[in-house]
Amino acid sequence: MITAAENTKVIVNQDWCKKCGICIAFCPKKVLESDDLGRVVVTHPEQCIACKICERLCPDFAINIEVNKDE
Amino acid sequence: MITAAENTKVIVNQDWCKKCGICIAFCPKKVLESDDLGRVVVTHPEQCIACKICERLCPDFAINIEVNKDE
Amino acid sequence: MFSEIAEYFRTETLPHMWCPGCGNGTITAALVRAIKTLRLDQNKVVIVSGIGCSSRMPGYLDFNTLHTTHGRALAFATGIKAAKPELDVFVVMGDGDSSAIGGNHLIHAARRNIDLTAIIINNNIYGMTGGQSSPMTPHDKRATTSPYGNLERPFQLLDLVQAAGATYGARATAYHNQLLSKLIIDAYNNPGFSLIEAISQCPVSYGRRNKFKTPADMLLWQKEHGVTAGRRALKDEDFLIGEVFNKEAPEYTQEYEKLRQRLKGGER
Amino acid sequence: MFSEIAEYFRTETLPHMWCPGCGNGTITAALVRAIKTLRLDQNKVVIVSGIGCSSRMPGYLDFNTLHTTHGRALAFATGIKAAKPELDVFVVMGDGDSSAIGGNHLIHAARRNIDLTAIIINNNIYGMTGGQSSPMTPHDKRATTSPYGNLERPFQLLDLVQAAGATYGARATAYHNQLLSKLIIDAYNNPGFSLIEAISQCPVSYGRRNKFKTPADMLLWQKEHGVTAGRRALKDEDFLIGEVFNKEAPEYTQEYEKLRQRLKGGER
Amino acid sequence: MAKQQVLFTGTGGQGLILAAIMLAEAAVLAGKNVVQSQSYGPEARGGASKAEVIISDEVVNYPKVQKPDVVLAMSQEAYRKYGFTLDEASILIIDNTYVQEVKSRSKNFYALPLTRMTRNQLGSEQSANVVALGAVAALSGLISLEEVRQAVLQRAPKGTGERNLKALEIGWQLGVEALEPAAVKPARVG
Amino acid sequence: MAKQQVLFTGTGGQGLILAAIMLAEAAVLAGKNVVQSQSYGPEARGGASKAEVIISDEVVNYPKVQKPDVVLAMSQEAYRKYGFTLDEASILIIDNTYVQEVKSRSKNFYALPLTRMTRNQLGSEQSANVVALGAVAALSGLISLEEVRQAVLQRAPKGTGERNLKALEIGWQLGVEALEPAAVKPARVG
Amino acid sequence: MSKARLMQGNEACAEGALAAGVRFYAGYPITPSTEIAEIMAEKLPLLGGTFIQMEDEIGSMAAVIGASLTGAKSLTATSGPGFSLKQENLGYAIATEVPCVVVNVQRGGPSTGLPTSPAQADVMQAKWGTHGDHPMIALSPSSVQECYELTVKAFNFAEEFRTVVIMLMDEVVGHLREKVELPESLPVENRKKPTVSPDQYVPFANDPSLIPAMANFGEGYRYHVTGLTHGENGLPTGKPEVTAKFLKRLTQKLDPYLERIQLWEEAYLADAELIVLAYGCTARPVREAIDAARREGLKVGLFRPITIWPFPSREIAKYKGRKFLVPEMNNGQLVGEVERVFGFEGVERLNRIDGELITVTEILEKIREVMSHVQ
Amino acid sequence: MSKARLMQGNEACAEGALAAGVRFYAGYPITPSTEIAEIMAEKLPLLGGTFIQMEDEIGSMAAVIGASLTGAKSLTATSGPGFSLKQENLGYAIATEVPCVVVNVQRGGPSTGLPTSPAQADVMQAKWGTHGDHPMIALSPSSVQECYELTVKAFNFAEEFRTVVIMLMDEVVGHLREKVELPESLPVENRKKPTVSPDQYVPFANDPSLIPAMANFGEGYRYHVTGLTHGENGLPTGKPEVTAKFLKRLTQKLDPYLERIQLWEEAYLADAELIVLAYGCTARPVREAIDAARREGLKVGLFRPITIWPFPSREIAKYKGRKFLVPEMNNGQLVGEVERVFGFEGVERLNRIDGELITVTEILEKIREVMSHVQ
Ligand SMILES: Cc1ncc(C[n+]2csc(CCOP(=O)(O)OP(=O)(O)O)c2C)c(N)n1
Ligand SMILES: Cc1ncc(C[n+]2csc(CCOP(=O)(O)OP(=O)(O)O)c2C)c(N)n1
Ligand code: SF4
Ligand code: SF4
Ligand code: SF4
Ligand code: SF4
Ligand code: SF4
Ligand code: SF4
Ligand SMILES: [Mg+2]
Ligand SMILES: [Mg+2]
Repeated sequence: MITAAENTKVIVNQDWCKKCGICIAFCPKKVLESDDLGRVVVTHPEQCIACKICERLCPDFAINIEVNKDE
Repeated sequence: MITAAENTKVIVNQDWCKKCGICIAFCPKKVLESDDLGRVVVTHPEQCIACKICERLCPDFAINIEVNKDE
Repeated sequence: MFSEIAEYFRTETLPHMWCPGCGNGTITAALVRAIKTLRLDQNKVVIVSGIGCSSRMPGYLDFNTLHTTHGRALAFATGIKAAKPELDVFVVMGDGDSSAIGGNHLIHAARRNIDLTAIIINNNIYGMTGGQSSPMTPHDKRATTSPYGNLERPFQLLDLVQAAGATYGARATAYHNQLLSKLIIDAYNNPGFSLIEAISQCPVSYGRRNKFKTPADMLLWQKEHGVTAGRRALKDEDFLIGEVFNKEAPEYTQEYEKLRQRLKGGER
Repeated sequence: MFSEIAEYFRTETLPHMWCPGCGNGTITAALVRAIKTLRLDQNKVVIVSGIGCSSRMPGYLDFNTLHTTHGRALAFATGIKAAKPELDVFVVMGDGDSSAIGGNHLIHAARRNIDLTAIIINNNIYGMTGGQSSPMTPHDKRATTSPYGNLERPFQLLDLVQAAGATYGARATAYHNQLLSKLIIDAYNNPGFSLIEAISQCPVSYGRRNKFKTPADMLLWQKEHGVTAGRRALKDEDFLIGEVFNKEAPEYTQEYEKLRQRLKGGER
Repeated sequence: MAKQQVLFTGTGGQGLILAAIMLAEAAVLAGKNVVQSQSYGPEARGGASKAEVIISDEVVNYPKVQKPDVVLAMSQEAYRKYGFTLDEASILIIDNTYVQEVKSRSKNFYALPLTRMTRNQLGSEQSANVVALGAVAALSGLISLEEVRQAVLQRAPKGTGERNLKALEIGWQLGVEALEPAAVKPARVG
Repeated sequence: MAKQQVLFTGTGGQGLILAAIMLAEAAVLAGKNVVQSQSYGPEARGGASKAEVIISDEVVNYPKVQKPDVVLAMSQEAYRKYGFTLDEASILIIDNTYVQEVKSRSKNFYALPLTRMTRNQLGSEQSANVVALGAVAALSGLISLEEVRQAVLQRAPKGTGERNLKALEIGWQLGVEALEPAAVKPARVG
Repeated sequence: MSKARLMQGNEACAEGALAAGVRFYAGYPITPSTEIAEIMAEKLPLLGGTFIQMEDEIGSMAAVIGASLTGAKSLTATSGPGFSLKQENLGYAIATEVPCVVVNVQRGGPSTGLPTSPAQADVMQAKWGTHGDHPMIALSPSSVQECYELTVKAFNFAEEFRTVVIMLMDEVVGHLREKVELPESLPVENRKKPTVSPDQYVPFANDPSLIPAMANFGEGYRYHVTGLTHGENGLPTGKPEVTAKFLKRLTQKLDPYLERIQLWEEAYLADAELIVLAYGCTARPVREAIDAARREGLKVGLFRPITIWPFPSREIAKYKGRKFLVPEMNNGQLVGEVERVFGFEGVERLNRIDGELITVTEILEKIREVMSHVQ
Repeated sequence: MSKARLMQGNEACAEGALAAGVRFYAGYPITPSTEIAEIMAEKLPLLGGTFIQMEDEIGSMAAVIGASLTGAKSLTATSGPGFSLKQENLGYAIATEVPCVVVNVQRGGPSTGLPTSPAQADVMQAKWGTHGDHPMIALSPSSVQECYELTVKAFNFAEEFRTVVIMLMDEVVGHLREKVELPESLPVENRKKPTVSPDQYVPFANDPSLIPAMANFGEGYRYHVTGLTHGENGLPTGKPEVTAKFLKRLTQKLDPYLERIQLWEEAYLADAELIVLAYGCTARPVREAIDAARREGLKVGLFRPITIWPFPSREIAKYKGRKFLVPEMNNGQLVGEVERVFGFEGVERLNRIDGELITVTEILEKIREVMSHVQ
């Protein structure tokens, strides 16, 4: 199981994100939160387990989980 | 079982009959035959058992079996 | 038959236009006998059809009759029944009419389970236009548009409407015409969408091309291959006759009437 | 996802037109991942759709793409596949598109068992036109044309196409999107007509009217009610996910090719 | 050759259209201009049937028979419609198997047992159309027997060539006999 | 009253069409002639959204806004399209929750925290449209508060009347405050 | 007059239908007509009527005809693509003389085109969309108030003349909200019912009125209805004499009533050197442009056909010698009917097909240009 | 010239399609067009092509478009009711510029009408049957020979101009058997393929020819096809500027080619005081009537449009001042196009709608009547 936060980068494309809240609701590790305008903010990147639930569920292709495998 | 030929009348409406031959083929008692122009002729009325197979199968409503019940 | 004719036919239209030996007449007679047995009020009976040889039937019958466009009979009938549910609506269609161009209306009438009694006269061919293959033409059989034998598989019509939501389905043939009358009566009594597949013979556009020498040969085929459920195992060309399914489900016009009543009661 | 986007999307078209939280995007991604796994030649892939929100999908994707008329996608696709069987044809339709106006093409594509991979994005509503009931709207649910709750019953789509002759049927959801990708792969590999019902959420035209507060609530509903066969008994709103049927039957374009070969051999 | 207009009339199922096509084909083989047409009942169904052939050395524009030169009537109804009022200058050929009531006529009238003859000689009514064609060809003198033979062979359904050639001979023979002065049919039928 | 042309602009889902309808309804209550229209994206879907209201004592023929007297912009994109080039004689109201880059303007400019205020005071963004309506009504001086109140009540979805009235007050208040000389907003935003 | 309300064009159309006594609606959603269906879905069951959403537009048209045969006044509404699909059954309704009203809220075409933008591009289709010769009535409202009033008229015409009446709206009037003042009541016509006994009833009689009485299904008059050419008794026939009589009556049945059917509005025609002929949404900017032109001293008038079909050619013919300008949100359609009266010369066009309403300025400029050529 | 054969009009149409290189047929049977399908069912698989009988006419039209997109020359044939059903997808083919040929063998209408009788009643429908503005080519043969030759032309036009071409036949020419002499070969056109690389390809380019090159699906040029208004890249747009450009090119794309597209036959026009304009089956008796009239010394000429749409108005306009007579097997359809050129006056009609061909005598009498009024 991947847990190392250093290996993982959570990228949110704000231009495409429509603030639907799905990624926030389904992230099992509460990595993501909403700011006061509803925008997705990666508040706890270190908790990300790279499960990619957010990426796969995002209807707007606005999240990318980058896992650096070499590290 | 009705067998009495006197009680039964086989009527063919030649105006409607299209000479398809169905009645002749299915009459169990060979009551009907075809003349040399293909017309249906009631050749053996006395053998009719009033089963009405001919009447029900005739696509042209051209046969009527009349059974005189009082007799 | 002469008395039924006087009572239920527009006699001035006879003899009818169907070819010698065509099953349409036999099936018409079976329907009329069923209506007679049911003692329906002629003024309340509506007979709707599409376009095809078989769909010429309503023109000969003395009811409220409607000969519509190709494939659309059930949609017209839906309008009739939904607007005036007290009418007894029978819908007569050809196999092409109902399952090719009209396939969508068929599955939707079934889904709504609207109280129509539908009879599909299945002669396995487009009769009226001279013998093109229909979605009911058996695999490998010849038609003018299947000159090398039909590559496609036919629908299992009763399975299809059952899957779509119909509540009554049955099958008979021109040969088994007394059974047909009985099934029409049962179908009428089912409060929902009922379909009867009436297997028929088209000697001119189908028989000739498929090695049936006479109309009687085609009726014989029906006699031999139509099997009552449980009587014996089905093989090659055999098919079931009799009731095939009979279920319960809410009927469309009744549900709509309940809604009207509900709204009258002030509910929303 | 960013790499799939660069490879398989027309990036200039993004962001897409779908509403916040709409399942269409998620399902698009699942399809693209399946195609990627299959390593299909992009130049040989055709994606055909009808009209509806979901049917906008092909416009975003970098294949041969065809956005047709409402309900007719399968008929266009049939022409494509019949004329050039070496193409890999995927057909994306909405529930209204495929089962209301397009119902006839659906059952006929199934009957012919033509090798198309069809995906119906079922959001239980007409999304594009603002929330009218579709033949897949559950009984009693609200839509703008069912203001008092839907009186009709929905189709069981997979049962319907199976009865019509399809050889592969499966169901997944936007939530179960990895399963969805897997099923699309299996469907593609079935040499015949394959249908996948992809349950989706339309928060704007369906959710709002039916007590779903957020898009996430709708995904949660999918998660809770989508049941793998044998996992547990189905109750009220539950539905099966995974492969539902998988059969064998002659495929249309192969049969046609056999005919061509037969004729070449001089046979008739 | 002046324009020759031929009508084949009877009921659906008698194969009159095919006979007309064969005649037209023969005319093409003879190097003529020709048009052939027909009237149908509802969509493709039977009832009354009429097929027309116009043969000419000139271009034929109007495709329908305006004034027939030859009429074949193979049913009572067809006779009533097309034969009854026919000008005596035109040739009228009836199949007296079916047409049994006729008005008397002083010339150009031939009552032949076309269907009966077919049934007797060929075992069934099939090919009565070609028997009729033979008679029409012989009586009208439009086309040579050889060309009609070739046309029949070209247009006969697969496997029926032989039978139809035989039928053609029978009809031609009937026609030729009818033409012989000894057998001035009109008088006999009157 | 001369013809008054009002534009509500923003993105789909913000409820601007409803706000425009409410304004139009209020105008009817005030005895005016009014037309209200809108532009849509594909079929019924979102993206940019524009609703128009024209209020007049005369008959209104041309139904589209030709030269707006009042523009509300609730998104950056909408501002770019309709606010950026707006004549300074016309009133421009922006929701500075979303419109964050603006060109300086010397008059008739009001940058108000419409959505932010809605969220703060009503708990969610819902009803930001009615807050905006309140501000537009107050700033444009087209219709009295009472008529707008009544219109909001008539057009608010079932069960949302109270909330929307509250929203209206908030917006109206924002507008009135913005009008007060002490708060010459344009200068502040520049 | 009842009190003023704000109403949308589609809503006004629906309310007009209800005022006319509609009791059946079958439809299939399509932008920009859907609101009509939605209102019907809500209101019809409250009034004892029936709303049904059919599987497609073909089925909708069929159901409407079926319902009308039972006596229910029946409505369907659609837009371009759906209107194309309805054509076969629309022709059936005309051929079988079953009254019904079909609304087409026009949007940008061809094909799926611009679903949410206005157009007037189905004008010729409304007349010629179905195969075969047939009569046709089509009405074109240019305000919300008129959507209401013309829908009542549409039902009246449909019932009185036993035919299909098309309400040819456009996205502008359909989606516009406007102040309306609905009349307390408008005259409502119902189909002429047979006065004879069932055995005397001739359902498609060559009545001198050209409009035979119509019995409803289920009321004791049993007759046959078919889309095949038929005799007076309704039974199919291929006989040329009977066919000719039937088709003559059918295609000419509106002729005696043209004066009542052909509606139009006119303004400033007496001295107009240029007549602007405009209808539907386009008439709105035209009115403003004409006022402006008049202020400039240009002698311009307005002819607004409200009845688009049958086109009021005879009325137009009176203005021989005047110039005509026909602005349309299409590539030039109804302009052809003006040309048919006078020929190409002297008939000008102004067309816009990008989904945007023609502006007052565009029309005014065109007026100035045309007038500058008038000696 | 190959040797003479007896051939039916429908057969000649099918053979013409084969000569043009047709490789795909999708259809649904309907009298009087069915023979075309039947011949295709027999011959296409022999040639490596595909025949498919679809579930209805809508699906047939769709399949034809799909097949054409893969590069196969594609045909469908139908008659009135089916033609009505095809209208929506026919508009789609035009809007997406996918070449195909649609045959309509006209029969008596409206509705089911007279299925086995001829008519010319879908002439206006051929132009206006689908919603929205669109270009249209329709050809009308009046002999069996022409059925063959025009079908080849129809495919050439369809391919060259990327559009739908309608073969507007009628039951008379469709079912007529006639002596024909088929040419050994006729020129055959194929669609213009892109010459640039896929990444340079602009599928709906505003090419100066107005006809963009067309790539086939599966050949490496991946692009998007939609019935929504679209930009040069094929992607949907609602932008008025882009829409306007697209619709302008689409609706005007035939204009530069009118001289080649508009075909007609003329006879005795030089001194004709009366010009009889006739097409399709009606031109046949007209030719005989004109010959007879000339023999009577009447100065009558023939103008037979072979291309019905776009109607050759400019050619007609040359005959200003002459009288026109337009006999049609309908209630007056194409006559409207002559009227559009000159106005009502001086344009006479002769109509028959009972399913029977107009006779030579009827036409001759009408000619005499009209000529008696010519001073
Ligand atoms: C829209 C339309 N398409 C096609 C036709 C032509 N057509 C008439 S009947 C028919 C099929 C008849 O077959 P079926 O429904 O099986 O009836 P049958 O004649 O065999 O009784 C067809 C294709 C038509 N009339 N209308
Ligand atoms: C012939 C036709 N009828 C109706 C429409 C209007 N229309 C567009 S999309 C749609 C339904 C969309 O519902 P669905 O297929 O479920 O797709 P969704 O938008 O939900 O993805 C309708 C009715 C149309 N474009 N064409
Ligand atoms: S799921 Fe995607 S669109 Fe939705 S909030 Fe998260 S990043 Fe944004
Ligand atoms: S990958 Fe998983 S853990 Fe990481 S942010 Fe996404 S949902 Fe949360
Ligand atoms: S079954 Fe009827 S139609 Fe056939 S031969 Fe017998 S009587 Fe005549
Ligand atoms: S009733 Fe029976 S026995 Fe008598 S003639 Fe008919 S079939 Fe024969
Ligand atoms: S063609 Fe076939 S179905 Fe039609 S009437 Fe003749 S036998 Fe019956
Ligand atoms: S309306 Fe529904 S289906 Fe359409 S884009 Fe919006 S959420 Fe998705
Ligand atoms: Mg059949
Ligand atoms: Mg949907």
